[in-house]
Order: sequence, then structure tokens, then C-alpha cells
Amino acid sequence: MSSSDEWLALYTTIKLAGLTTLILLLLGTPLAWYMSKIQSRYKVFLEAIVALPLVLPPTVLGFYLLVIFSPTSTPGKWWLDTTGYSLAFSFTGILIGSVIYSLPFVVQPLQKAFEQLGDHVLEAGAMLSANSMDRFFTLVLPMTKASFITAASLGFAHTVGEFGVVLMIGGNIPGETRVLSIALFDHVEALNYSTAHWLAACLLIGSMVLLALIYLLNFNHERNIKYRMEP
Amino acid sequence: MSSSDEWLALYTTIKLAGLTTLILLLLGTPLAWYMSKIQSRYKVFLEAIVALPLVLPPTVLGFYLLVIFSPTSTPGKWWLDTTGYSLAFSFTGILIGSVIYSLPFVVQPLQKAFEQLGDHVLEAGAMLSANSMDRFFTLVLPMTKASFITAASLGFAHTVGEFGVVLMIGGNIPGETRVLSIALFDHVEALNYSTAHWLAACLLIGSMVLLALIYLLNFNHERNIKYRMEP
Amino acid sequence: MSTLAVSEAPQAIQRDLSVDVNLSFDSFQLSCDIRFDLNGITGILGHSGSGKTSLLRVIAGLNRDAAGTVILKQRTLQSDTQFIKPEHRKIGFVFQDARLFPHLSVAGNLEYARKRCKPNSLDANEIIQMTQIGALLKRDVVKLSAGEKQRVAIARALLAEPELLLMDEPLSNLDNRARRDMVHLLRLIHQRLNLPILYVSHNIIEIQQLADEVLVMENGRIIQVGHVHQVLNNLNERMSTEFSSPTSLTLKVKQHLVNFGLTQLDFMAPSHNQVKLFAPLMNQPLGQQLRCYILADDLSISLNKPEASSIINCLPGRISQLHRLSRNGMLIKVQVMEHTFAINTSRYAVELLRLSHGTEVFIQFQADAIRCY
Amino acid sequence: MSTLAVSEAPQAIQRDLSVDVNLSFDSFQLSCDIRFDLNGITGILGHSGSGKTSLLRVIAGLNRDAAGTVILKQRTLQSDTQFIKPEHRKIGFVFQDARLFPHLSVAGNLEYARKRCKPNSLDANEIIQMTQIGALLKRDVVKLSAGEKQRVAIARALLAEPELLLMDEPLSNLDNRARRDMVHLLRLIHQRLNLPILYVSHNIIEIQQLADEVLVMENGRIIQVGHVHQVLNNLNERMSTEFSSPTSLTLKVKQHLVNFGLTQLDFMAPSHNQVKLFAPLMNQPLGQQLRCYILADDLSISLNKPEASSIINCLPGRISQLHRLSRNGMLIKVQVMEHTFAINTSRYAVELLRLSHGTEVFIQFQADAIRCY
Amino acid sequence: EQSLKIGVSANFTEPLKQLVDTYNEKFEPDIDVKLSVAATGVLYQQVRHGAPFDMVFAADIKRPQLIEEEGLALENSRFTYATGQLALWSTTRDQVALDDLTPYQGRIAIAAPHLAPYGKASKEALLSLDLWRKFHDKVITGNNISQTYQQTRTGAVDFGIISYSQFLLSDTGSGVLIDSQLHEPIEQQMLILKSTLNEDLARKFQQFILSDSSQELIISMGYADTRKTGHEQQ
Ligand SMILES: Nc1ncnc2c1ncn2[C@@H]1O[C@H](COP(=O)(O)OP(=O)(O)OP(=O)(O)O)[C@@H](O)[C@H]1O
Ligand SMILES: Nc1ncnc2c1ncn2[C@@H]1O[C@H](COP(=O)(O)OP(=O)(O)OP(=O)(O)O)[C@@H](O)[C@H]1O
Ligand code: MOO
Ligand SMILES: [Mg+2]
Ligand SMILES: [Mg+2]
Repeated sequence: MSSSDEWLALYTTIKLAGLTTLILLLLGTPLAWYMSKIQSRYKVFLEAIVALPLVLPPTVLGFYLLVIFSPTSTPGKWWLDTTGYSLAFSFTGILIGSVIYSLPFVVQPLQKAFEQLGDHVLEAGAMLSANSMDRFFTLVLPMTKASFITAASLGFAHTVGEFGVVLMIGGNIPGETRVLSIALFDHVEALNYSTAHWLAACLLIGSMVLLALIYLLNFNHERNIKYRMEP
Repeated sequence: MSSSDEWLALYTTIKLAGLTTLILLLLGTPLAWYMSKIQSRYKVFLEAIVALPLVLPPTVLGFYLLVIFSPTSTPGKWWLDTTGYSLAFSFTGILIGSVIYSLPFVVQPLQKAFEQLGDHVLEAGAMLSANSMDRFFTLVLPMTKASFITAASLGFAHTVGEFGVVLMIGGNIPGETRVLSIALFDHVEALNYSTAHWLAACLLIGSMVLLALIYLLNFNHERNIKYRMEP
Repeated sequence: MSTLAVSEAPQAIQRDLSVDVNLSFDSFQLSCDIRFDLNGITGILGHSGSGKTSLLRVIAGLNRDAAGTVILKQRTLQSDTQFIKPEHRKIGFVFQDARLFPHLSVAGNLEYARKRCKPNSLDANEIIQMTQIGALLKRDVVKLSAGEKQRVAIARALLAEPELLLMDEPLSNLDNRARRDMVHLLRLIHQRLNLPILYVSHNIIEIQQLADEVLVMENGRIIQVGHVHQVLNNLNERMSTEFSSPTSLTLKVKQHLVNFGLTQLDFMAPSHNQVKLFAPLMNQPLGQQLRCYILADDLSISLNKPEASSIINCLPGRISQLHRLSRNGMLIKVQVMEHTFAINTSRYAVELLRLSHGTEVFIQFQADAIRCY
Repeated sequence: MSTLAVSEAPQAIQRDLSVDVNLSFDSFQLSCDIRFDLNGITGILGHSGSGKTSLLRVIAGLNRDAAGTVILKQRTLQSDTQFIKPEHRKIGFVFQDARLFPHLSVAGNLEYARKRCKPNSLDANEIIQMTQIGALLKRDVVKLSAGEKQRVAIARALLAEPELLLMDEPLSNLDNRARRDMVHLLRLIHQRLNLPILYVSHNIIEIQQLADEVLVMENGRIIQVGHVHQVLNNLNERMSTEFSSPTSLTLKVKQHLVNFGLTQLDFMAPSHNQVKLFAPLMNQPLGQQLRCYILADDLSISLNKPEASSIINCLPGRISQLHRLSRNGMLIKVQVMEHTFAINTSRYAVELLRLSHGTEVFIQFQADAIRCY
Repeated sequence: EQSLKIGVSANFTEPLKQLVDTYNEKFEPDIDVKLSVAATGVLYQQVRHGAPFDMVFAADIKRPQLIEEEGLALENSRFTYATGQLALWSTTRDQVALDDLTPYQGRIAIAAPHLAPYGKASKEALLSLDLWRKFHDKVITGNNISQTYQQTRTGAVDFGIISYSQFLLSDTGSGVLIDSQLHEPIEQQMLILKSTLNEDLARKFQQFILSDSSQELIISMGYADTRKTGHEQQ
């Protein structure tokens, strides 16, 4: 396996993890917000459903996703007819898989953050004519920034490390669905230990630097402002 | 594979996930507390390290853990000499692996919850002669109950669904290290699809009921008390 | 209650603010049906837990559970079929707790209000200066002292320039000086913007100094409404032993005795000008009309015109009412020309001086008993 | 500062509470070096942002950054080498914001304090009744009104029966009635438990009614310390225009005139018993000694003994001091036997009556000008 | 009752279970066989790090050779127990023939050639058929042959090259045997680990596997007749 393969896998990984995180933030934020607000018992089921992707082993989850993505199933056929390409073994496919698989890691921290926020400060915002969108972006978002960073970093890291789902529904196609975690696994399987160690170290150090950078940003922010919860 | 095998796997799974969650709560809580309190830049690195197990693919993480657990390595040998059995391929081994692998899911939600709690109410506790342990159990714990439930359910679900690490360091030994996710995987591998579907459905429904029960407990609690964060 | 409101609706529209709502908590029921003009500062008095905050929250739209109608300046904010969201009500709220935005500096908090207010007719710097928060602008709000927070919250609410401002015990953490400054500021703002204010306070002096109309709440109901003098003079027995009642007058500036730190005031009717009234020196143009209050506790009665007393004001009058306030307290109303003065005294003094209806007396008070806006 | 403290330490140990600390925030510096006895209620006055809360926090041990020494009743709470944690200081704190435990009911909050207090010498039911929170016991604390929260916080702090109680504007959200009840309760508790209290308030009346010793803070420094009369009588000019100063006396109950709602009081020295003093009827046994205050604003001066006035108390005396307070305000001290009365008046009155050192005058005041514990 | 712990590569799980049943019918006393199923690569890692197996059934020659070189295997215990065969399989078509691949333009699923012996053989077969050039950038590779089976089974890909044994066991789709002349033989070897405490039983079981009747059973389950190809022992 050439080193250009690895660069390609790195590129795919970053693209996958980055897009997954982005989509999860975009989808997960309103979902978490909604879940933090509803008061009915139905909330309980929603919470359980969001947590479910965790319970199935990744390859098994991948298998069921592949069944759905396959052009022989209705959704898969619809996708093929609409876009002209099959969801299975495409980048879009592994993206959807990663989004589903990492959903709970993004939704749950955000939901808790929104719940703990309470509405005292939001009421103050409303009384200054800020509508709900405005309040969300100017009050909720900055006040829960730390939880967004937690959510995003958990989602990102989890996507980087995931390979069961991705391998199953992605098919390990270089430049399209072959990600670093698969490459790393290949090296271990193929008994290329030195390459594997080297790749694992790079992954760890790279992620560590990335995470540290993220947390550093957050840390500087938090040093100045310490929110407090009160009755 | 007989159905008694499945019961055994279910038992092992519940034992593993339950113990993992317990240990994670016991270890993760002080760690999260500590991390929520430190103010130095060193915190950033600690946060990154806690998040690291996420970044490696489970089988790769499993591989490195196997290397460490093996009696040919110093820690593995030490364990063997001390306890008389090898860490690799033992229940203890997969327990340690699961704990490491699920650590971030428990630590991060707790850390955020502790940070958002602030110390206003804790100061009030101190002024009523409650020492730090007392304050932790009588104030912090009940006030962050929701986050503990999130942390525990993420940790539990993640352990139930995990099989890369467990398979690698556990060796799929019935009654010892063979868990439901591996059994499910085996059925898929062995082309027993009907059994696999049935098992997957059971896993999902069982987990859903469990999660719903947990959230229901929490929900009843939250309905009455809605904490609010204030400047 | 709500059917009643519907039938009365056309009449309700005549007044500036009409609130007819019902709200139930586990152990508390708010039940208001009230209409009044909003051409000034309306004070709300009431004991702790009487529902003052709840009433303000309903008016602001912060409590969606409240059933009923709220109409502000002919605009239906809330009815059985309609609910205008709080952010569109153009109502400002100074909360009992300051509720500053913890992620913004003091300046950021003020800007937040400023940006969302279209015409910006107030000068921000002036407000900042008058609330004395100039030195705090760059500070984190979480590090402010309680009084500092309260002042920032007031400045923020004012800079939003709402059409109606609700203030929930906004000065409770301020000392007398800051309180006085704030009262001055509020009066100024009210004049400049014609901004009506609903003002909840425990402090009767604040209410006296600020309010035109006063509501008194008890157990979730409004038990008294009216002009400040009227209400405060008629506070029922229990209330008046807790708050003290004032006499209210409108006086005209006649002359400044700068050397003595006094300002001579006249009654409005020219016929009474032989009576001299002295108040502490005030920075008001000659001829200016002032609304003044004198607390019943600050007045005393004598039968003879006292001489050589440091008590500077002395008016002849005739007792028009003797009112037993409590077991031993009496409230005496003395008619001085067409003005009625309320005087708190004891039954002992009444018996000693044999005061009764029609007795000719002199009422006395110090210069600083005359309290003006 | 801290080297000074070390050299003075042996002396410091003589007093009950000795605080010698330095604490710097970005734009604020607290710097205190003070020792005083803790045999009563010590009031702390000061404008918003002057460092009152910060001082209490340092004493409580809630601010570890504070450098210096804190010694309470010979126990070193904090020094360069030592730091006793807040939970072991046996100090209670009523915070400016109530800080109730949101996950517990009102009863749960009280129990929390009760459980952690060993001897339990107070009757919980009595405290609950006196703070009027009996009806709230089962309620969630997050649903309480501001005043209700404050009362629960006070009850909770009292039930912990600390050795020293710090109260940070504990009554700011209460109305006059509740405030009066609380003051009464605090005095009672203080007597019963011999519990010293450090009491921060903006309200000079509260301080007068409660405090024995008073500290005045400004800009992080303590600018005045002393007995309440002394301090309040000597508030510097700026302060005294904001707060008003009282005269203090110790009087003895002579007789109850129940029908008139009056109680006759005597001076302590038997020789002065020809002078009659009347206060509002009070529930005190005959012969009981009382500490009383009269505000300078409540007193007036005349040259002749006034007759037939509703002003019930009149004492002959001689002017011992004339003190120009402000441009137009004068503070006159009148010696009545061995007692000194402070009277606020205007320069106009002084000139009119030609008051000067040694002038024989009568001082007058109403029954309810005599304020007692 | 005697017991054996066997690490078995996924593709041979079903045949091995049947073999155990047959063994227990034939011999006394019954043995209790505990199967640990994993991919060959995983089995190898586990053996290297002290896995408590008595025997290992791998899916290739390479890993057993490595185990032997590292001195973890008993002398003379490494034998080829089966030779794999390939099948072209589809669940989207009713009829499948090798010729279908010539006009086919889509993707094809195979096991990863550098990881799995079945993958390597699949690649060789495609090369022999002169189809590799066409498919080399369209292959979907699974880590092992089971994954390839699953990917094909879902219908997400039209054709997959799986093991003939899987094809025979599967309940859906249609497939065709790929002539084993088109690729190097897929030899699968077993061995006994040095750490075993049941050497006698393991040897006995090994002899049973290599017996004619067992080999016939194995062949009937889709494996090639190793006696014909002459690869019975290395
Ligand atoms: N969300 C709620 N749920 C239940 N009861 C509530 C809720 N909010 C307020 N109450 C109760 O309603 C009553 C009125 O509360 P409100 O806050 O309006 O009083 P308030 O007049 O503002 O008192 P304060 O002067 O102490 O602030 C109180 O007894 C309070 O406990
Ligand atoms: N953690 C902090 N960091 C920086 N500045 C602070 C901090 N805490 C308080 N201050 C500042 O120190 C000064 C004194 O604050 P403190 O809370 O002691 O005032 P205070 O006398 O209690 O005022 P108030 O009557 O308004 O409650 C204020 O200017 C405040 O802004
Ligand atoms: O060892 Mo396998 O048969 O490639 O999973
Ligand atoms: Mg209120
Ligand atoms: Mg303060």
C-alpha cells in the first residue's frame, strides 16, 4: 500500500468526519433543542431511539443500513432514481451511516446543555425583543459553546475511529470510502506492524493536537466566563 | 449455536456492560470532577487524552490492548504473576478494554455537567458545614442526576454495542468473553440470518425498554425540578 | 371571569392597559380584572408572595398558562384566540434578579438591547452615566456586585426603549444614594420618552416619589387601585401600620433662600399666599409647580401657634376627621384651606389635647418633611 | 499590610474577630485590617461595590485568594500558613441571592441545615413560624417568590446554629412588615443563642434597629468603625446626607398606659425621673432596660416649652455643639443631663432662633420617634 | 466429558459444527467443543498473545505457517483440512454465468486480496478471465469473505465472489462455481497449539478431520477435493 493511498485515506477521513460533524450539528441541534423542551412522556421514547444506534454492533448496523441503501429496497431505489447513483458503496452512503451512528454523541450532550440552561436568561432576551432565532444564536449558542465543542469533538473522534459501519456500507473504495481507520486495520491484518504503529501514532497525535486545539479555544473562553446554575 | 449459548452471552453482556458502567461511574466521576475544576492549560491535554480511545478503530485499539495484556508484555506478565491468570482472554480483560473504550462517553457529559453547575449552591452547602464529600453526594449528585443518567446510558449502550475490542482481547469464549454483540456478529457471519434478525430485534427492543425506563425515571424527576443557570 | 371580560371588552379598550387574567399555581391563584391609564408610573404594592411578579410576567407574556385578556394601548396582546409572543409586545422587564447575559460584558449587555431597538432616541452615554456604570463597561457581568448588576439591568432595559416598562423591585440591592439617583433617572426617562412604567416595590417611599397610580395586591388579587394619594391615604388598617401614609400637595416655587438652604413654596391658590412653606433648597426655576408629599409620621399637631421652635412650617387648620388606625394609633385629617393633611398620632395625644372634629389646630413639620419628585 | 498584622497578632487575639486581609480583583482591591468584639450584631454599611460582600466571603473562607489573617474567637481561621475550610469554620452565611438547593423542597432545605448541626438547641417549628414559611414547607424552592426564598434562606441559616452568622442584605426583597418581623426574629435568636451576626445592609433603619457595632466601607476599605451611635452620629458629610443619624439612649420601663397605647420610660439615673418620656406601648416587663434610638430627623428644637402640642416628649437641655453638616444642614448636639441628643435642622432655623453654644432649649419628639430593639 | 477450545475462521464454522456432531455420533465419550469464531487475522493475533485455544482452523496457509515459525504450534500438527472454491453469486439476478461479467459495467464485491486468501484467489480468477483490468477500480473489498457475502446478499452490489461453501449454504440468490483452475488453490490449514492440555484428544480430532469420511463431508459442503489436487499436506 503506497503512502499516497494513505494520504487519500486521510483526506477521505477528514472529509467524512468533518461533514458528519457538520451535519450532526445541523441536525442534532434542533433535535436536541426540541427534546430539551418537550414535556410529554413521548420524550422518553425519542431519547431511547436516539441512543439506539449505539446498541447494535457496528457491522450489524452496517448490514441493516446496507439493506436499506441497496437499490432493491424502496429507499435505495428512490435514491438511485433521483440521483443516478447508488447510496451503497458511495461517500454519501458512509456519510449517512456515520451520521446515524454518531448521532447520540452529539444530541445527548447538547440536550443536557439546553436543559441545564433554563429559561431565565432567555426570558430576559425576549424582553429585549430578541425573537427565538435571535435568542438561539445570540444567547443559547454562546452560553452552551462548551457543550457544542464536546458534542462536536465526540462526534468527530467517533467518526474517525469508526470503521465497522463504514467498511460494510462503503466497501473500502480508495478515494471514495476508504478511510484511515480501515487502512490502519488493513495494516494490522496484513501484519505490516511497523506501518500500523506509525499510522496509529500519527492518528493519535494528530487527533490529540486537534482535540487539544479545540479544547484550548474553549478553555480560553471558559477561563473568563464561568456560568453558574442557580435555583 | 444453541439458545442456551445466547442466554449465556446475554448474561455476559449484561454483566460486562453493567460492571463497565459501574466502574466508569466510579472512576469517571472523580476524573470528571477533577477535570471540571482544574484551571491550568494541562487540562486541555487531559481532555484530549480522555477523548483518544475514540479515535482508534476498535479492533486496532483491541490489538494494542492485546499486546499489553499478553503475558509476553511486562504489565501482562505482572498480572499473570499476581493473579495467576492471564488478562488476555479473560472477563477482566474485556472489562478493562470496555472501560477504556467507553471512558469518554461517561467523563465528558459529567465534566460538562459539573462545569455548568458552578459553585454558588456548593458554597451555600459549605456554609451549612457540609464537607466536600457530603456536598458531592447531597448536592452535586442530585443536581446532576440527569447527566449521570446520560453518561451511564451512553456508557452502557456503547459497551453493549461494542465488539471490536471485546472480540480481539476476549477471544469469543462462551461464558467468559462471548457477548451478545459477538453472538449476533457470529450469526451474521455464519449466515444464520433469521437468528441474527431475531437477536438484533431483541437487542434493540431490550435496550429500548431499558433506556426508556431509565429516562422515565429521570423524566419524572425533571418534571418537578427544572434547574436554571444564571449569571 | 373570562366571560365577564368579553362582555366588558368594549369598555376596556378605552383604558391604556387592561388585564383580565386567571392563573393557577398549586397553592396560589392570580386573578386580576383591571383597567387603567398608562400615563405615568404605576406602583404595585403588596406583601411577599402576593403575586406581584406573577402579574408582571403575565403582562409580559412570559406565562403562557395564563388564561384571559391583556390589552395594551388598544393592541390585544393576549386573548382566548390570540397570543402575541413576549418579544413582540414591546415591553421591557427589569427582573427581580438581574438576568444579565453571562457571556457578554457589561457593554455587550447594553449593546444587545441597543441593537434590537429601532429608533434609538435615548443617548446611551447619558444613561450609562446616570446609572453610574461607566467604569464597569468592560467588566464581565458575573463578577459584578449585586447593586452593580441591578444598575446594569436597569440601563439595559431603558436602552431597549420599550413602550411599557415593567420593573420588579429594581432597586432592592441599592443604597439610598443610588436609589435616589435611580428614581431621578426613571422620572427623567419617563418624561423624555413618555414611557409608562409598572413599578413593583416594597418601599413606600419609592412608590410615593415615583408613582401616579398605585395598585395594592393581596393573595393574587388587586385589592386597591387609584391615584397614589388616594390609595396611600386609604390603605386599610393593616397596610397602614406597615407602610406610612402621606399627604400630597401641589406647590409652586416662590423663592430660593440660598443662604439658608431653603426654598419657599406657595400653595397654588393665590389666596393662601400669606402662609409660608419652606422646603429644602431645590434646583427648580421660580414658578415651577411641584408634586410634593408629606408623610403622616412627619407631621405634628399643636393647639397654639408654636413660637421659637426649630420646626419651620406651621399651618393653621381644622380637624375634619379622626380615624382610629389601630388600638392606640390615630390618623387625624386636618383641613388647611382646601387641602387635607393626614397626621399620625397617638390616642394619648388626642385625649390630652382633647382633639375632636372641628378643633382648630396648627400642624407643624420640618422643611425636609416636604418631599418632592 | 500583612507584616504589620503579624507584629500586631498578640494584640489581635484579644478581640473576638480580627480580619487582616488583602484581596485584589482586576479593578478592585479589598484591604482590611480590623479587630472587634463580637458580642452583638455588627452592621456593615457601604455603597454598592464598596466590598461588603467580598469582606464577608473572605471571613467565610469562600475566597482562597485572599492573603492575610482571620482570627475568630482565638481560633485562627486563616493565616499565611493555615487555611481552615469554610465548612469547618462554623460560620453561617445568608447570601445576597438566596442560594437554596433546587433539588430539595423547602422542608428539605431546612433539614439539610438541621442534620449538620449537632446540638440543635433551637426549635425548628418556632423558626419556621417566625419566618412565616410554614405554608411553604412542601413547596419546590424554584417556584417560590423572591421574598419567600429570602425567608427560607434565613431560616435555613439560623437552623444551622453557627457560631457566627454573616448576612448579606438578607431583607432586601421583603416588605416592611416582613422586614420588621425578621429584625425581631434576629434579635431574639441573637439573645437566645448568643449568636454574633455580621449584617450587611443598605438600610440605615435596619442597622439602627439591629446593630451594636457598625463598620462603614468605601472602596474596599473600612473607613469607620465603632458603636452604632458613635458611627452614625459621625458619618462624614457625604454619608450623612444619604443616611440619617440617630441618638442612642438606654431607658427603663416605668409604666404602661395601655389605654393610650403608650409606655412611659425613665432615664437610668434616678435623679432625672422628673422627666417623662413616652414611647409606643411595648410588651416589656416593668423595670426592663431598653436600648433606644432617636433619629436626628425626628427631633426638633424650640426655645420655649411648647404647650398643647401633639408632640408628646419634651426635654430641657443646653446646646453643646453646632455642626455644619452640609451647605445648609446643621447637626446640633443638645446635652440633656448626661445624655447627648443629635438633632438635624437647617441653617435657617439656627439663625432664626439664634441658636449657639450654650443656648438653653427644649427638644421635642413624638412617641414613635423612640425606637427600641 | 472432554473438551476442546477451537479458534475457527468464520467461513468454516458451519462445517466444523457438523463435523463435531458426526464425531460425537461415532466416538465415545462425547467431546465438548467450544468454538471461538473470528477472522483468520484476528485468530492469529490472539494466538500470538496467548489465546487459550487447543486448535486453530485458519482459512489460509500463511498464518498457520507464521504460528509454527514462532514456535507456538505442536510439531507435526499443521495440516490442510480443506481447499476452498469460489462462486460468482448474485441476489439480483435469476441466472448467473461467468459470461455475465463481460458486459457487466457495475461494481463487484470481493474479499480484500491482500488480506484474505479468498480475495487473493478472486483477484487471480478475474485476472485469468481478463476481467481484472475492467474491474480493478470497481471492486468493493470486504475484510474477509463473510463481509463480501453480506455486501452481496443485501443486493447493494450485483455480483460478488464468495466461497462456494457459502453459496451452497445460502438460501437466496443464484450463483455458479468458478473453475478452480483459474486461481491458485485456497488451502486452509489447521494446527494444534503447544499450550494445549489436551494433546491426545486434539490429535484424535485432527485424525478424524483428515479421515476420508470427514473429507467427503467437507467436500460435500463446497470445498474442493484436496486428494485430487494433491495438496493434502504441504
Ligand atoms: N411557577 C410557580 N409554581 C408554583 N407556584 C408559584 C410559581 N411562581 C410563583 N408561585 C407562587 O405564587 C405566589 C406569588 O408569587 P410571586 O412571585 O408573584 O410573588 P411576589 O408578589 O412577586 O412576591 P415577592 O415580593 O416575594 O417577590 C407565591 O406564593 C409563589 O410561591
Ligand atoms: N470575582 C470578582 N472578580 C472581579 N471583580 C469582582 C469580583 N467580585 C467582586 N468584584 C468587584 O469588587 C467590587 C466589590 O464587590 P462586592 O460584591 O464586595 O460589593 P458590595 O459592597 O457587596 O456591593 P453591593 O452592595 O452592590 O452588593 C465590585 O466593584 C465588584 O465588581
Ligand atoms: O478467516 Mo475468514 O474466512 O477470511 O473470515
Ligand atoms: Mg416578586
Ligand atoms: Mg454585595
